[in-house]
Formats: sequence, C-alpha cells, structure tokens
Amino acid sequence: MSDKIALTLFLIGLYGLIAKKNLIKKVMGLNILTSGIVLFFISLGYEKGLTAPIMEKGITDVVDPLPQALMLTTIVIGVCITALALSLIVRIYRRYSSLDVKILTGEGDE
Amino acid sequence: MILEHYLAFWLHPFGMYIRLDALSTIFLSLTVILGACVLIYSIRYVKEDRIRYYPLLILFLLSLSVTFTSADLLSFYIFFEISSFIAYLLIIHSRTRAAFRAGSKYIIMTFLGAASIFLAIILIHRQLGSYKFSALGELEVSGRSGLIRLIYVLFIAGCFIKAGIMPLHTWLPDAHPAAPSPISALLSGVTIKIGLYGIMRFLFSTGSLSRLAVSYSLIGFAAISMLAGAVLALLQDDAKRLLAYSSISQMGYVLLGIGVGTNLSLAGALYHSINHGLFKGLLFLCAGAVIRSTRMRNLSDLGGLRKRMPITGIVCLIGCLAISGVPIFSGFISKTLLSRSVEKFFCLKIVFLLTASGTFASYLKFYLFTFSGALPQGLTRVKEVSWSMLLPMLFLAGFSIFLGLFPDLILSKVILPAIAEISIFSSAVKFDQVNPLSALYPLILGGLIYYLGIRTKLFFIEESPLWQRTGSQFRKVSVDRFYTEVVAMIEKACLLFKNIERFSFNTHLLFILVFLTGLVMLLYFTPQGILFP
Amino acid sequence: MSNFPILIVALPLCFAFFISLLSLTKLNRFCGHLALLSVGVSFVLTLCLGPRILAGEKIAYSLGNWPAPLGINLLVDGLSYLLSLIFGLLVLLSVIYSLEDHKGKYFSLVLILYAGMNGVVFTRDLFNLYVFWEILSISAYILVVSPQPASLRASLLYLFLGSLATALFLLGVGIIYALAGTFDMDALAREIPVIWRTQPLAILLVGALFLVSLGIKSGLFPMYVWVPEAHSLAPTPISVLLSGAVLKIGIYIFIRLFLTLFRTEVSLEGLILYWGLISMVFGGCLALVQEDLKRMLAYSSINQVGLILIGIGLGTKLGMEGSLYHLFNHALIKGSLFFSAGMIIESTGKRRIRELKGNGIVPFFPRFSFLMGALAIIGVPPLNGFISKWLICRAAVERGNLIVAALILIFGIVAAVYYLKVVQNLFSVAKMCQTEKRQSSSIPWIKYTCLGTLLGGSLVFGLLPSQGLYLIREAVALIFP
Amino acid sequence: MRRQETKIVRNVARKLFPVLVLFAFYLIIYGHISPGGGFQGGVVLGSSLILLYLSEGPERVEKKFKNSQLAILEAIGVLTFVGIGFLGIILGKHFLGNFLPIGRVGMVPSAGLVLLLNLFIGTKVGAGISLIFYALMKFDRRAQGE
Repeated sequence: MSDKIALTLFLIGLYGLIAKKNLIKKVMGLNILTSGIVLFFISLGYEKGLTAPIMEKGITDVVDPLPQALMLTTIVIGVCITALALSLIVRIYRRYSSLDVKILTGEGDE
Repeated sequence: MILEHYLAFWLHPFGMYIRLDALSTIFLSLTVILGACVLIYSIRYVKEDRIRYYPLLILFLLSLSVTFTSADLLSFYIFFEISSFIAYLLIIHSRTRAAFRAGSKYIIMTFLGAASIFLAIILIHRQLGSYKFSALGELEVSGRSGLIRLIYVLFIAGCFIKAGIMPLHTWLPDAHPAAPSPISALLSGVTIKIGLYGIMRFLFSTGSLSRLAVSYSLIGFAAISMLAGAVLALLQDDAKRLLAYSSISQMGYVLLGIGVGTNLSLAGALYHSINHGLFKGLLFLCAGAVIRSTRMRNLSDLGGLRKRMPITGIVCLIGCLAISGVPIFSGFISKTLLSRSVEKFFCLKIVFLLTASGTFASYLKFYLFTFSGALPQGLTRVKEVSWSMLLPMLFLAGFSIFLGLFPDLILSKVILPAIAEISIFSSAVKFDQVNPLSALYPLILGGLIYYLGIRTKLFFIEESPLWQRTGSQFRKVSVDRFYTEVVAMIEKACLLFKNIERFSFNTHLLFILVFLTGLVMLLYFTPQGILFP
Repeated sequence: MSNFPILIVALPLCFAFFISLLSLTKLNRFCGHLALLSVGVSFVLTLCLGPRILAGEKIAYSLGNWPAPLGINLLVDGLSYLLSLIFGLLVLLSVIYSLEDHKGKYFSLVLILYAGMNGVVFTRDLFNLYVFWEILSISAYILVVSPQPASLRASLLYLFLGSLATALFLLGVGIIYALAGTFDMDALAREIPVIWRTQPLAILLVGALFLVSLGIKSGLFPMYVWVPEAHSLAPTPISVLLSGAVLKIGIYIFIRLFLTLFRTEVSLEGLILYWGLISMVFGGCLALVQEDLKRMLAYSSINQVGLILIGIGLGTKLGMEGSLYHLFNHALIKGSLFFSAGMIIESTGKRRIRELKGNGIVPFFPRFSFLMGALAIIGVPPLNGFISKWLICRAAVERGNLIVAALILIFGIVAAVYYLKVVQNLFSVAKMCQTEKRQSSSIPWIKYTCLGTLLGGSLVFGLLPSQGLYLIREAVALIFP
Repeated sequence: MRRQETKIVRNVARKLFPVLVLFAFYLIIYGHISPGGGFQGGVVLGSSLILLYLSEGPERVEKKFKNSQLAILEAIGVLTFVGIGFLGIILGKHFLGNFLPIGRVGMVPSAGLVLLLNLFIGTKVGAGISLIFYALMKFDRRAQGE
C-alpha cells in the first residue's frame, strides 16, 4: 500500500515539476517528488508487527533501520535544495518581476 | 642506399619510423632547395609579423621534410596534418578578410582529406596490424575486395584533395592568391606534391600500380584536371590565380604519369614534379616581385614592366618558357617523356596537345600582359626589387635551364634509382630520339589560342558583355559553387536546429520524461540489450 | 599512507568550514590562500597514492573501522584515481585562477565541491555516492551564480534538472535496495546476477532510471539544457570545473555502475553507442551556430562527452582506453579553452564571437592558448586530443563500425570549423580606436600559470601518450580484466 | 516592517521556546539509544528559533541570535565534527575511529564518540536551519521595505 502511495506522490511531483508554469509550484513538485521517494524508502524497511530498532532486552524483531537513517539525510538535502531554489527564485523575481517558467530558458533577457 | 631510423621516444609506445630512399630524396631535395630560396626571398618580401612568420615557415619546411621521409603511414599522416595546419596559419598571414575566407576553405578541405586518409590508415592497420609502408604489400590479399577498394578510394581521395586534382581542387585557386607569394611558391611547389607523393608511395608499396582499375581512374581524373586547369587558367585575370589554376593542370600531368605506370611515364612524372616545383616556385616568386613593387595583381592593370624590372622580366620569361615545354628548358623534357608514354592512346594525345597549348597560351598572357606593352600611368615609378629577392629567382631559373640541358644526368642519377626501387618493371629510361620539333605543335596551337583570345576578349570576361553572360551561365555548374551551397545548406539546417534552444523548460522536461519512458519500453522489449548491428 | 583516502576527502571539507569562519573575520583576504593550501595538500596526497595505484594496488579504507555493510567504505582504484587526479588538478588551477577575483564563501563552496567530487569517486556505497553527489551538485548550483544577473536563472535551471536527476537516481537506488538489501557495490556485484534471473524487469527499470539521471548530469542529448546556460553564465573557473569535472562525474558513475555492476547481464553497449553518437552530432551542429563564445564551448563539451560515450559504447578494451584518455584530455583541453575564453572576455568585455575581432585588445597569450586548445580538441596530431580520437576511431574500426569512425572524424572537422571561426576573429586585424586599446585590463601573471600548466599538459600527453596510458590501463584493467 | 503577532501567540511561543530547546537536546543526547539524533534534534532546535522569530518579529530575535553568531556556531559544529574524526587518526585509529570508552548499553554516555558527534551535528543543523530561515526572511523584509 505505502509503496503505491509513494509512487502516486512521485508521479504527482513529477507532474508538478513538468507541467506547472510557476517556478514556486515547480519547487513544490520537486518536494513532493522527493517525499514520494522518501516514503518509498521508509516502506522498504517497514514490516507490519515489527518494533522500533532499539536494542534492548527482549526485543528481537525490529524493522530495518537503515532506510530510515538514510532518509534523514535525504530530507536534509531536500531542505537545502528547497531553500536554495526559493532564494534563487526570490532573486529572479526581483529581476524579472515574473515567476513564469519561460524565464528559465532565456526569454526576458535583453 | 636506404637509411632507416626508428624514433622510439616520439609518441611512445607507438613510435615512428624515418626512412630516406631515392624517392624521398627527390622530394626532400626539392623541399630544401625551394625552402632555401623562399627563406632568402622572404627577407625583403615579408615585412610585418616576422616574429610569427619565420618560426612558422621553418616549422613548415621541417614538417614537409618529415612527411616526405616518413616510413610509416602514421607518421606520414601526422606530419601531413601538421604541415597542413601550419600552411593554414601561413595562408592567413596577411589576416585580411579574403585570406581568412581562403584559409577556411583550405583548412576544411584539407582536414577532410586528412580525415579520409586517416580512416584509410586505421583500416589498413586493422587489416595488417602495422603502419609501415613496407607491410602494405600484403594489403591486396588481406581481406574482402570491397574493403580493400574502400581503402584505396579513401586514401587516394585524401591525396587528391591535397594535390588539388580536379573535382576536389577548389581550395587551391583561393588559397594560393591569398597567401604571401613565397608561401604560394612553397604551396604550389612542394605542398601539393605531398598528395602525389602519397599516391605514389601508396601504390608502389601495395604493388598495385599496374592494376587497371586504379590506373584508369587516375588517368581519368588526371585528364580532367589537365584540361580544366588549363582552360580555367586562361580565363583568369589575377596573376596568382592564373598560376594556381595552372598548378592544377600541371598536377594532372604528374598524376597521368603515375596512372600510366610504366617506367617511362613514372620517370616523366617524377621529372615533372621536380620541374614544376622549380619553375612554379620561380613564377610565384616573380609574381610576388611584381606585386611587391606595383601593389597590383590583376593582369589587366599591369603592363610594360620589362623596362622597369628587367631582371624579373627575364627570369619570368624563363619560367614561362619552361612551363610551356619549349625545348632546352626543363618542361620540355618531362612533357616529352610523358607524351611518349601515352603514345598508344589517341584520346590522351589529344588531351596532351590541348593542355600544352592552353598552358602556352595562358603563360603568353601572363608574360605579355605583365612585362610588355605600354606602361600604365600609375606604374611609372616602379623599381626593380632588391637583390635578395632576385637571387633566389635567378638561382631557380638557372636550375630550370640546367634541368633542361642535362636530362640524362638527372635521369640516371636521380630518377632512375627511385624508379628502380618502386617499379615492378626493369627497363631503363633514356632521353634520346627526341625530335624537338614535336614541341612545335602545341606552341603553334597555343599561339593561335592566345591570338583568338585577345581578339574575342575572352581573356577578360568581365570586360565584354557577351562573355560575361556565358560566364555567368558557366559559373552555375562550378564545383566550387556546389561545395559552397552544400556548406550553406548544412549551416541552414543547423540554424533550424537551433530553434530547439527556444523551447520552454517544460518542453525540455517533457523530452526527458519521454526519453525515460522510451528507454523503459526499449529495455522492456529487448531485455537482452541492444546489440550491435 | 593508509589514511590518505579519507584525508583527501575530509581535508577540503574541514578547511571549507574553517574558511567560512575566517570569512567573517578581518582576515577575509586570506581565504583564497587557505583554500589553495588545502587543495594543494589534498592534491599532493592524491599524487602520493600514485605509485601504489600504478602498481595495480587498490587502497581500501573504512571509516571508524566499521566493516563493509555497516560503515562507510572508500576504495581508491585505477578508475577513481584517474578521476581524482583530474579533479585535483582542475580545482587547484581554478582556485589559483580565482584568487584575485573572489573571496570568502566562494572558496569554501569550491572546497565542498572538491570534497564531494572525491567522495563520489572513492565511495563504494550507492547511497553515499548519492549523498556526495548531492553535496557537489548543491555547491555547483550555487557556484554558477556570478555577478551576471542571468546566471541566476541558469543556476535555477541547473538546480531543477540536477535535482530531478538525483531524485531519479535515488529512486533507482531504492529499488536496488528493495531487491538486494544492500548498498554496497561489491555485494551488489554478487547479488545482481542472482536477481536478474528472477526479476529482470526491475533491474532494467533501475537501469533506465540511472541512465536518464546520468544523462542529465553529463549533458547528453535530450537533457542537455542546463549545460549551455550554466557553462556560459558561470564565472570562468567554475565553467572549467563544470565542463572538466562535473560533467565527467556522470560518465564516471556510468562506467562504474553499468560496466562493473550490470555488465554481465544487460548489454547496453549499443544503446550507449547510439546515444553518444546523437549527442556528438547534436552538440557539434549546435556549436556551429552559436554566437556566444562560452556557449559555443559548452556545446562543444556536449559534443566531446558524446565522443567519450561512443568509446565506452564500443565495448572493447581499446575503446575504453580511448574514452578514458579522452576524458582526461578533454578536462585538460576544455580547461585551457575556458580559461583563455575567460581571459578574452575579461580583457575585452565582449563575449560574442563576432565582436571579438581586433588584434590589439586581446593579449597574445590567451589567443595563443585558445588556438592550441582548439587544435588539441580538433585532434591535430602533436597534441593530446589526437591520441584519444585515434584510439576511439581504431576501436570503432576494429569493431567493424566504419560509419562511427567516419562520423567521429567528420565531427572533428565540424569542430575545426567552429573553433577556427573564433580563432580567425581573434587573430584578425581590425581598426580600433585608441581608447578601446587602453580599456583592456591587464591580466595578472598568476592566471597565466593555469593556462601554461594545462597547455603543457596537453602537449606532454600528446607527445608521450604512454605516460597517460599507464594510468588509464589500470582503470581499464578493472573493467576488462 | 512586519508587525508583531498577537499577545497570545507571543506568550505561548515564548513559553514554548525553552521546552522546545530542551526537547531538542533530549533528542540529540538520547539519539544513540532511542529514536532521535543529531539531525532531528538540530531541526527541532532550529524550528524553535523559527517559532520565536515568527512570533516576536525579526528585530528582537536577530539582536539576540545574530546572523554571524549562528554562522560561527555552524562552522564550529562541523569543524569539531571533522576534528574529532582527525583525532581518531592522530590517536592511531581510523578516521572517526572510536577512542572513548564504550559504556554500558542503554546508558547515556555509551557508544563512545557517537554522543559527542550527535551534539555537534545538532548544533550545526540547528544553526544551519535558522540561517536558511534568516536568509529567506531577509528577502521578505527587503521586499516589504522597498
């Protein structure tokens, strides 16, 4: 189930990235796409009935902790990218007074 | 005696071979002689950017020398390309617009030729596992005949471009006038011989000189170049352009000699390459001297310089007579050798006669329009050029006469050793039983053509409306124009392609998505991967 | 000695943050020198590994001494060493070049970029590869921003495409993890053939995802958009790094993944070959009609990357040798071309090819080195571009693919056309007024050293190809044992 | 200029701030024995500052937590992290090799270096998140100021 949701999120993100004309919406699309991947990874490690991976006495069946740990990194990277993209967009908006995607491929220069 | 040396340090781990045999020696000596003359001549001729000119010139001569002495295909190619590029830099030396245009055309065509030779060389290496000329003997039996034929075509086509053989000649009449005159002398005297040297070396090494298909096609191209070169030379107004077209025609002679492939014709071809190197060099230096002192290059603007520049005039006359094949001058010997070798073929004899007369007519035009007649108003203060320019010219003229006076000496000491190395036949060549009167027919016919040309104003197409109209019709079928249009079409296509840059970012992203989907589908349907065709 | 791999990665990282601290203080102007020092030390360490690598050794390192599946593992082998050497050289020269013009945070970003590049080539773990890749990409996105306002949009464009690429890559990594349960490349090399038997389609999907993401990152045909924008608008040293190093990372991962992991199962060679051909043709054609000098160089990069890919796609040892040699050579040549283009633009203030006419404005040395770089990339013999082109052509011919060889040679001529157009403009004589002459700013000699090094390199590796080929043989031996 | 939020919001945020910081440090310190760790704790640390910023307005917060201070904090965080790594090499182990005694499983000072590393990562991430936020808000303020 969760991997289907992950796929849906991924596709929604991809759609947003490809089809939207507004740059900020594109960034949103990128974020949704990344969260789809994050969800996918999390769903890899998860299995119903297993407990959190904290090694204490009596705990034997734990979920795979690796994807979770790694996804933290991915989330942090996602934050960085978003921040960078947004700050670029702010500066672009200030120069071109537009958020249209046409700016990206050079229309509006000169 | 053959000297061979292996240079391991260069291009290690591939190495290269240097070899000096009689054939190389002929071309090497030509390079050295003409190079020395040009170096001396340039002292007073080239005034600007000497700091760039002289190193390049010396590098040019060096690379030419190594090209002629290389014993493997790879180093032949490498120095071929180096010398081509240095020639480009020398052609654009004046850095004017015209020079750049000519240079571009030259470099594109030469690189095309080099690429074709390179492809042939790689194919040869694949067949034989070696780059050495001496290994080429097994090429014929090493694989499918189609592939071998392809190698031949690629190699010879590359050499054709370099030698300016007719349908691939278009760089030549532009590059020669654009370059400084001493460089034109070298280009015409030595550089374009690389192409012919390459063909000779290749055909001799593969032992396919006597193959009929090869020799017929070579003779065919040679005949076209001879005739068309001579005709086009007749029509030129620019002195150096006239000389350039005449070079195409003379290269046709040499190619004809190679194509016929008997000892006699080979001797003629080699003799004619030496001669052409000397007198074409001389003529270009003369043209340079005239241009230097008058600052004019169109024949219609010149005239009557015989009084003003007496020594140049005499020297130029010697050159003109030599190239026209007048007895006792060098051209006569080689042309006679060549025409004797084609005595059996009637068509070729006609071609010979026509070309020789056309050549004579065009050089009559060249000499008479420059040095005789009335002196134009603007040229009254022209002075003779300095001695450092005259000396090389005098030397070359003397050499031309020497070559014409002692044919047997040259034949036995220089040319026959080379032929003995390369030819499969073993018959001696002697220059005897020659009727000097045989040279008269082309001279008479040439004189007639010249007279007719003057009367009908054919020589200066621009001046007479009748010829202008036919000329413009004629230009439509020009090879040069064809090439230019091909290039323009490619550029137009690229410009059309450039519109892709204007697509929106979303479209580009869509491309990526489509590509991804396509890739997945492709891999899905061909899970074993896409194999080689 | 055993700690060198991690030191090569960690030293620049450490200094990067130290520099960002320093940039807040009054010692601001020493940031560049500090960066130079750290890159220099890192590069020297890389060089010190040389003899061992050339002896055929592989140097493994695990962080914190944790064994393979748990800890982060680094491995220096022939292939990664080659790449690391290129990166070290280019970053060093870029830092030298930018000493005068930039300060502060810029250097710390360059250092992070350097650390990320070395991390990508050294790591043995797919996820770490992703992380290092992102690190270097993010710093590259920021570095693209130059004083030119248009560079902002180039940076954003690059960011969008780059993030999409890494996201697709991450998805592929996730699928691999779902199938094999490990990120470790050595373990994957064992697992993938097993998985292939049960689930070939999943592996193919991963392959497609990886291909697209690497295609975006190395600027191949349908996903090249960012290349001309970012290359042309970035500051000169960054253009050098982008073209010489960052584009190459895509190719490195490509070689690493497809020729060591997927090789036995999926024969992608034909696909790669055709893709490379299309990229080469496309890059060449578009470079022909560019008006902007740096844009032209960027399209030429697409052309050359296509050529590198062709060599890989031929699937023979010789082709691989040629490809890797061309990768190395292209880094040197494009480096010198971008440096000289940067100097030309700097001293004239003009970047359109047509406006570059005029002799006196441009100093001689950039013009000369542009000419030499152009010659090298066209493949004129005594320079290094010729050797690699020759190797690739030979590989193509030996594979029986004459048309490929012919196309490579023809596009060499196309390259000659568009480079010589620039050279002609640079060398042409034009009438210009005295004021214009005076305007041209002088270029500090330290920038010339960068150019000189790269030019000398391309001459040496052209005249003595054996020196470069020793290095490359180690890398090739990994793929074609 | 951006107006301050209502009194209720400001009060709640002010009261919440220390609790959030405490929670952040809990996450960081217990990272190696329970869910949490440097990244998570750092993000909570950063968001606590963001909350304060949003409720109190930029001037007061930026006076207390200066941009440059945060930058220094961030750099120091990483530098110490890498420094500890190098210390491992110097002490004859690997990079990031453990040179501290490993305590009893389940206690806070267990797992050698990890606690230290988490602490510095936490500082770095907290400072970094706040810096990103500052930077973006600066755009906003400049835009309103124009």
